[in-house]
Amino acid sequence: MKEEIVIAGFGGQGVLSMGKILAYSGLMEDKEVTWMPSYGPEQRGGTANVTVILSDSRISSPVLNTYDTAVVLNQQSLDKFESKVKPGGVLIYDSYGIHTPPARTDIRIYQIEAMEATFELKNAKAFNMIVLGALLKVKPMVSIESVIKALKKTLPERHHHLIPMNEEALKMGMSLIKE
Amino acid sequence: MKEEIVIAGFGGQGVLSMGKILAYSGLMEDKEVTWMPSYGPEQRGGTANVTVILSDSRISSPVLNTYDTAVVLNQQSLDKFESKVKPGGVLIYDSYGIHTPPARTDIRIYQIEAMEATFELKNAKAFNMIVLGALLKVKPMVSIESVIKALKKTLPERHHHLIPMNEEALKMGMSLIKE
Amino acid sequence: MKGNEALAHAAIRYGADGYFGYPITPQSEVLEVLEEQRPWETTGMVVLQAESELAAINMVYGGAACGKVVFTSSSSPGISLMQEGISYIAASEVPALIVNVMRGGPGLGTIHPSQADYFQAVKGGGHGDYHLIVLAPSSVQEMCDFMWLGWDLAFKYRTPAMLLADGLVGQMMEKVVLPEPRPRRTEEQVREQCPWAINGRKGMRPRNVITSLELVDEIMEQNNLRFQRTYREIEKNEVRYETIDTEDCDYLFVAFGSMARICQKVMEVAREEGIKIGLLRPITLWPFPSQQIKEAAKNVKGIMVVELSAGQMIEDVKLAVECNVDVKHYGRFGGIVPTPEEVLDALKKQFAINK
Amino acid sequence: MKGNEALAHAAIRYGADGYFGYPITPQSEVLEVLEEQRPWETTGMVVLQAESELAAINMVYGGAACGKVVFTSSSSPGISLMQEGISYIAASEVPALIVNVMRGGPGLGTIHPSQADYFQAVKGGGHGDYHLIVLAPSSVQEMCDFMWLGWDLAFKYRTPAMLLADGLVGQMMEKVVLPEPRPRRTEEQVREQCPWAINGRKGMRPRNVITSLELVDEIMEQNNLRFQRTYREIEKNEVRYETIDTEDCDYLFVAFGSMARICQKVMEVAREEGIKIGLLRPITLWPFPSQQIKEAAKNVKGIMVVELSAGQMIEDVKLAVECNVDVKHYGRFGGIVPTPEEVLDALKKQFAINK
Amino acid sequence: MAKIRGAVTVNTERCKGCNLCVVACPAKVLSLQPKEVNNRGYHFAYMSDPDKCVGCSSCALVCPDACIEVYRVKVD
Amino acid sequence: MAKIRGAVTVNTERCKGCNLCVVACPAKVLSLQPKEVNNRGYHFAYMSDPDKCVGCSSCALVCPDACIEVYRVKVD
Amino acid sequence: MDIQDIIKPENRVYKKPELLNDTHMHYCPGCSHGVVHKLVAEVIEEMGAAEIAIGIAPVGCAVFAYNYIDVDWIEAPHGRAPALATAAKRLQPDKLVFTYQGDGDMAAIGTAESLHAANRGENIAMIFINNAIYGMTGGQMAPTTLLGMKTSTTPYGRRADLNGYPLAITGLMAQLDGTCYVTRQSVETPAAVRKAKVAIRKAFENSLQGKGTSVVEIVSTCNSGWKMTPADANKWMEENMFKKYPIGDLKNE
Amino acid sequence: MDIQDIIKPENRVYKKPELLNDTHMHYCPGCSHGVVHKLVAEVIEEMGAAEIAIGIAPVGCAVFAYNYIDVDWIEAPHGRAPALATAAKRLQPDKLVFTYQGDGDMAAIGTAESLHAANRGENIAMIFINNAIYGMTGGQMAPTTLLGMKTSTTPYGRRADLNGYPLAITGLMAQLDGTCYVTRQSVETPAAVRKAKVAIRKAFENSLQGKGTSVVEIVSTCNSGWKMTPADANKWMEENMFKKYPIGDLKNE
Ligand SMILES: Cc1ncc(C[n+]2csc(CCOP(=O)(O)OP(=O)(O)O)c2C)c(N)n1
Ligand SMILES: Cc1ncc(C[n+]2csc(CCOP(=O)(O)OP(=O)(O)O)c2C)c(N)n1
Ligand code: SF4
Ligand code: SF4
Ligand code: SF4
Ligand code: SF4
Ligand code: SF4
Ligand code: SF4
Ligand SMILES: [Mg+2]
Ligand SMILES: [Mg+2]
Repeated sequence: MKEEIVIAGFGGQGVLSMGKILAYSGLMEDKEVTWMPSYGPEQRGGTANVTVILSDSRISSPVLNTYDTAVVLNQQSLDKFESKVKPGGVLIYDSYGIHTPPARTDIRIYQIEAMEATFELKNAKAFNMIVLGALLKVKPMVSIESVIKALKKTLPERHHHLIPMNEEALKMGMSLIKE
Repeated sequence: MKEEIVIAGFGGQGVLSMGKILAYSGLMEDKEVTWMPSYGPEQRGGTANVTVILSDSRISSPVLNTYDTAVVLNQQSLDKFESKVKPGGVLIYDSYGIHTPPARTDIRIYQIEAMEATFELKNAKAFNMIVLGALLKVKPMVSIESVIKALKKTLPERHHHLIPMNEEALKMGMSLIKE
Repeated sequence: MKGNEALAHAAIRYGADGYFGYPITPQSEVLEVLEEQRPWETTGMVVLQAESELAAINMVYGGAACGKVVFTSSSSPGISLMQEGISYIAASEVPALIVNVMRGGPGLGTIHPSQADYFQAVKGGGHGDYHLIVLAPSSVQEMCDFMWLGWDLAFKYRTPAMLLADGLVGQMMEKVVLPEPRPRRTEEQVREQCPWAINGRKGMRPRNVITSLELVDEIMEQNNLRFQRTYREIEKNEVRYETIDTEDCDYLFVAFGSMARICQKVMEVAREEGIKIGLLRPITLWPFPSQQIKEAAKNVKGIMVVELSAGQMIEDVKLAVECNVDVKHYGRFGGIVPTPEEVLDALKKQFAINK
Repeated sequence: MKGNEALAHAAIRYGADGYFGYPITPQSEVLEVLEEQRPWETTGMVVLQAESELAAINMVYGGAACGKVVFTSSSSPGISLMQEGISYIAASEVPALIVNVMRGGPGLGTIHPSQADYFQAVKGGGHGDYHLIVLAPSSVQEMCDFMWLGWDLAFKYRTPAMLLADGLVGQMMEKVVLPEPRPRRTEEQVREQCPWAINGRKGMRPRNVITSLELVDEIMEQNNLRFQRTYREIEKNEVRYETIDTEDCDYLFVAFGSMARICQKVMEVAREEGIKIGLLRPITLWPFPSQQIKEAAKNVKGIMVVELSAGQMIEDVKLAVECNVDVKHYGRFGGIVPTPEEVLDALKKQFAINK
Repeated sequence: MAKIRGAVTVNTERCKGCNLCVVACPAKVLSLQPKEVNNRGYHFAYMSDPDKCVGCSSCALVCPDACIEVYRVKVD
Repeated sequence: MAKIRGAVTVNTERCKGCNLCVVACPAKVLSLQPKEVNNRGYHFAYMSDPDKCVGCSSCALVCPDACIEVYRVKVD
Repeated sequence: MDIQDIIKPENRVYKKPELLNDTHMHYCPGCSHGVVHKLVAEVIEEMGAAEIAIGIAPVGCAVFAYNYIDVDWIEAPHGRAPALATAAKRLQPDKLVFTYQGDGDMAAIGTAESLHAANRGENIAMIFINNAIYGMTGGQMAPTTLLGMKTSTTPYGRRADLNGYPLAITGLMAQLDGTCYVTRQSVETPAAVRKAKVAIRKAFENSLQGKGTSVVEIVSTCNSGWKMTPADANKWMEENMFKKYPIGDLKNE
Repeated sequence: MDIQDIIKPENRVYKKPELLNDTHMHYCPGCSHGVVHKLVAEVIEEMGAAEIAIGIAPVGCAVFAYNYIDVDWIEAPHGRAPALATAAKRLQPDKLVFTYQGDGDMAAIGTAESLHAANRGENIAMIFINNAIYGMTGGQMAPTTLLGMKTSTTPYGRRADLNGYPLAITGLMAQLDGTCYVTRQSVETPAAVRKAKVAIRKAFENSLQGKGTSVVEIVSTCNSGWKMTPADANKWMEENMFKKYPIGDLKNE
């Protein structure tokens, strides 16, 4: 098993930490993982993306130019990564602020209204967990349990009370996703 | 014509400027010249030496390890350079403070009591001109006129009144030198 | 764990005595993680944010002269500022570790990955005849392991070593097994293992002096000859490299650090297309695995050196193979990391492979 | 006139706009002579003793960005401190001249002559892929002439150039013919010849910016590609070298700067003994006269590279001759300059010449 | 009695929704858009209570992005 | 009345003839050798008027090369 | 009266200076850098000095100043802006030369260059943004970081024994013979903004008049680095920063 | 009473400290460096601190200090002694760590390192030889060179407009929170030598007691660079240097 994923969006959307939790979840299942962010000051305000690879065997390159799955959270990212999904691969996008939806026909395209959901929840922090839930629904590359374990490992003790909220958000994402 | 000379002594003895005047004198006669000092903080208090080459044709290396003529003004310099005079070459030394005089028999050795002379003149500054005079007596590689011309060129205007004194010293050196 | 983080943890566990550094992207996490970990409360390790890279490298010099296990980390422009200090450390024969998480240059450039400081690291960016032992990690695990190796070698030969990483390995996260922590050396142990160290004339032993100055040219030359003997010794003993699929390959990649990772991906793809490529990854960039490359190159049709630079290591590869093989270069630079596909295309084009 | 003096006078006569430097042996005379000459009262040239080499190179950077004819001079450790600045100057594509009167290293070393900063100068002591045009004078006359040439080239290609001299050429005195003085360029001329220069938006022209930063990797790569194109151009047009007695020689010396002078003496002696040695003296160390060396090496039995270092230029010579000739090295270091006899002995030994 | 009336325009694409103008306005004229965002995703400022504006320029002075133009008229 | 008598020794090889001790001595005890020099060529200091020395150490304190040892006795 | 009747060119009393161009500034929302950029642009515009102005940009968040203010710029290596400015001004004495530097740039790596340019009395103006943190690199401690203040390299608060003391570098510069004007200002209120502008104008005029070095410190916020909203950051600054860095002239000759 | 009766071990009241070894010092005749070396050796000897003393030598005429004073030494790159000292002391808090630096080393190239070490309050002592010139390299202008003073790089006298102003760096250091003791002394008279020694002792004790940074400036002569006899140089110093660099404590906490 090997999954090559890119997650991309605005700097403030929690793109990198979503990738991090996904990678840690892989670790919990004893997979080989790499997590490679785009980094630098452009993150502030600008766009950010992260490549996560989960695999059963040693991973060679942590950077790629085609992906099994792309999760894109704004128009710029959609424009940039739509073409880089491997034929037969998956593209998940948040529809908020998207004016030109994806058009490829050789890949599976899913839409999620995670941003809208956070407005309703009045909880901007839940956003990336909703998206992650959606991703795992489409591609169950790791189990929800592993994600919870990963959260426990990465969140500082004092934030552990937030875990149930995160679990909620994951589930919400799973239910919101649509093709 | 080519003359390869080394002049060596204590830092304060005017070794470098003596070499400089010799080199300039060569220039006055349209010769090719190089002047290469040992340099650095060791000059203060320590010993200094300078290699001067006068030639009718292009000069290759400005550093040498054997010389046509060596002018040595203290014991250390004598110890260092005696062996580096080419067979048949010339060694001139000031006897002040010399406890082991030169012993080679395959070179021409001259002695000058320039230091003593400066004590009498009560003019320490004349020292190097006396020595230069001695050198030119033994090896008239440049004319006295050229030396005077060189002095005029190198001394700042305000010191030009010292030139006659220097001329005196040169002549004194020519008369003091002995084999 | 990120590469930069792994490095910080590896240092604490090695029993490092001190870190001195100045923030610069993409390696500020090293200092940040150390400050966050507060090793001064556990192992007693000193962590200090210096006022500049110049100060940092000279703190490292001071600490190294005291026989302490010290290091600094920076990225390209900051490393350039350290060149005088590095030359002094080499000339003083004290062990120290310098980490360069390279970014794209020249100048302020970009903060993205690069390998264009290869020359600076292996030929000597500072003045004079000296060498650094240069280790090039290509995974987060190696970011950790080579800290230990770097110090071991630095102390063994009393010479500075450099970890030459890049933004990619520094920022990337992957699995890493951290070594068991070791205690810091006591003053007694330092006195025993580093009798040259500056730690006071305890028992009125003769004074120790660490200096790089020698105005007597004859002695200075002797010093230099001693450095050169050490370098020959290191060349003999410490060459490290990794080979993958070199036994039956038609083409050979020579690549280090993160580029070697990307080359591996290329090789996977290429084998599927029936092109057999091997990889020789120099781990020590100095001493360079010249002999090993010459060996590996024996039966190949061509070598492609892949670097995140305009072509630097290629010179050493050419010198290594002594003109017996055709050596080509592929590089991207300015912070751009080539994709595997791109590298494969370049190989096909350069060696006119039609598959 | 001393080499260092000649250099100062050459600068004034070129119409230089500014000198910025910090004292260090063996080149402090450059600043001293300039201060003594007071060009600010005649040509208007600015002469400033900076607080450090770091400040000096950055003043040069500032002045160069203004399209001015500026330079600095220093010696090995001071040049190491300038590496970040030099990389910035190269990356910003501004013309500037840097003089390194080398002394023996590494570290504080000695103040006596050395050529061990060859790698630093030609491979890039700073970070990133850049090159300096490196000129190696071997006489006082060339100390003077190459100042002019250096600036001419620097302005032609908008790139920094370096005069790589050593303590010997710097301290030596010999005859020199100074060029006729030229006036400094007026602001009008600067605006015309250097439209990129930072001198205010006169007539509200679009703003000029001199920067080495580019966070968009694609553009940064384009910048780097442009640098590389310039470098290829320079390699094509600006290789300079001198050959002596290469037509009929059995052995070839490759040596630069003051070592080339000493080799000439060796050749004189050797011819007397019936050993025919030729000399190829690279004048531009970068671009390196590889083609010319390959050519000159065609009929020789061996090449000896003679350097005041442990062996640096020899790598470029080996790359140049592509393994067609046996290339040996002879070097002294730490401030020691070999005597002609010694070099000849080394040649005889290395190539088993029995005469 | 002469009364001062003011108004401001906000360059909504330049605005980063930092809220400093909102805080600085002595007349509480300004607010950030609660939901609407500009192309960069920012909730930009607008005159939520335009009639109160006296054209004092406080908002404009503190705006880090120079998004605000201020207009002022004397109304008799 | 108890009188203080002093004396100094000069390490003549270490001495550089800087004259500072000569100037510093309140009793004008010291001078530089007018003609004799040490192995480094320096006219070293010596007690030219030894009887006047009161052992005050002034000379020794200012000597940059620590050449001077000072001795002092009370004489009844 | 309708809003649209007010918004007419003839009624305009405040607008973006022309010299601050339309490029989107990369600064975080609410960052003090933006305000100071605006003031610099306004002053140059009002002085009619765009044709002779030369800015030296730092390495720090203001590294891209050259993209926003439409005058000639050189982007200096980290800390070395005063050295570049020295040369630019000495070689072109009729120009208005100013540096724009952060506290890391000015008071850490650039300490020597800042103090020596000021001590030589270079006829330049230095705009010094003291936000007590390294904004650009992600919020590390600066020399000016207050004791107790949390940054990414003092995650438990700055401690004098471990990290040294906050450095009021303008206090030192005011004592140098080469400076003619050293002042500390801020830009968190409309009144403060007005005063800061006057100070910048004075500094720029000094440069042209050859009076010596002028330093305008702007005590600033970095809300990102401080992890506060912009408004909270302003308040925190007034309550905490002003104690160590009191507003006002330190030297005015 | 005969001289030989006086010169007996039991009558000896002054001798070269043991820690100042027998190596011939390379300093010019009459150089202040020698006197200060002697004092440093005496103080360490009297404190019984030879087993814990670590000196950091500069680049400057005192570069060879390590050959003369018999304690452990590191020879720092030009200007960087305070950085080395910082590490040496932090890594070995029980040691007596001091730097010995000239004015070029301390106040020109090393400005940043000196000020920042002092500002951090490193528990080190800095001995600062201010002879207003670069002795080692042949008499160039130093930051501390007086206006009007001739050096090889100000052959017509230092001018403020061309060369900047003399920099009293200890004045700045006294204002930093990290320094506990900053004093200016000299060694041209027996009385001055005695006071300088007391100051050095205090600085060294501060280092051991962890009180912060101590700076002992010794206003000195460089008769070679000044082109005067040693005695004339002392007089010139008193008449000219003391005006700009008045003797006394600048800070004593
Ligand atoms: C030589 C060098 N060292 C370090 C850096 C990394 N760096 C970039 S900006 C910066 C500090 C920025 O802080 P400051 O000067 O306070 O400016 P701010 O961003 O806060 O406005 C640092 C350390 C660099 N680019 N170059
Ligand atoms: C990086 C570097 N720059 C310059 C020098 C040359 N240099 C050696 S000592 C010195 C200055 C010495 O002056 P100072 O510090 O005042 O000490 P002094 O000799 O007067 O005691 C200089 C510039 C050097 N060795 N290294
Ligand atoms: S101050 Fe400016 S940027 Fe901030 S919210 Fe108001 S208009 Fe927008
Ligand atoms: S001009 Fe004054 S009243 Fe009007 S919105 Fe701005 S701050 Fe408020
Ligand atoms: S001890 Fe006093 S009296 Fe005696 S020689 Fe020395 S200074 Fe003169
Ligand atoms: S002070 Fe010392 S060195 Fe100078 S003359 Fe007197 S004894 Fe000799
Ligand atoms: S990081 Fe701080 S200084 Fe930089 S732009 Fe953001 S708020 Fe401003
Ligand atoms: S040059 Fe000056 S400082 Fe150096 S030893 Fe001589 S007198 Fe002393
Ligand atoms: Mg800041
Ligand atoms: Mg000095």
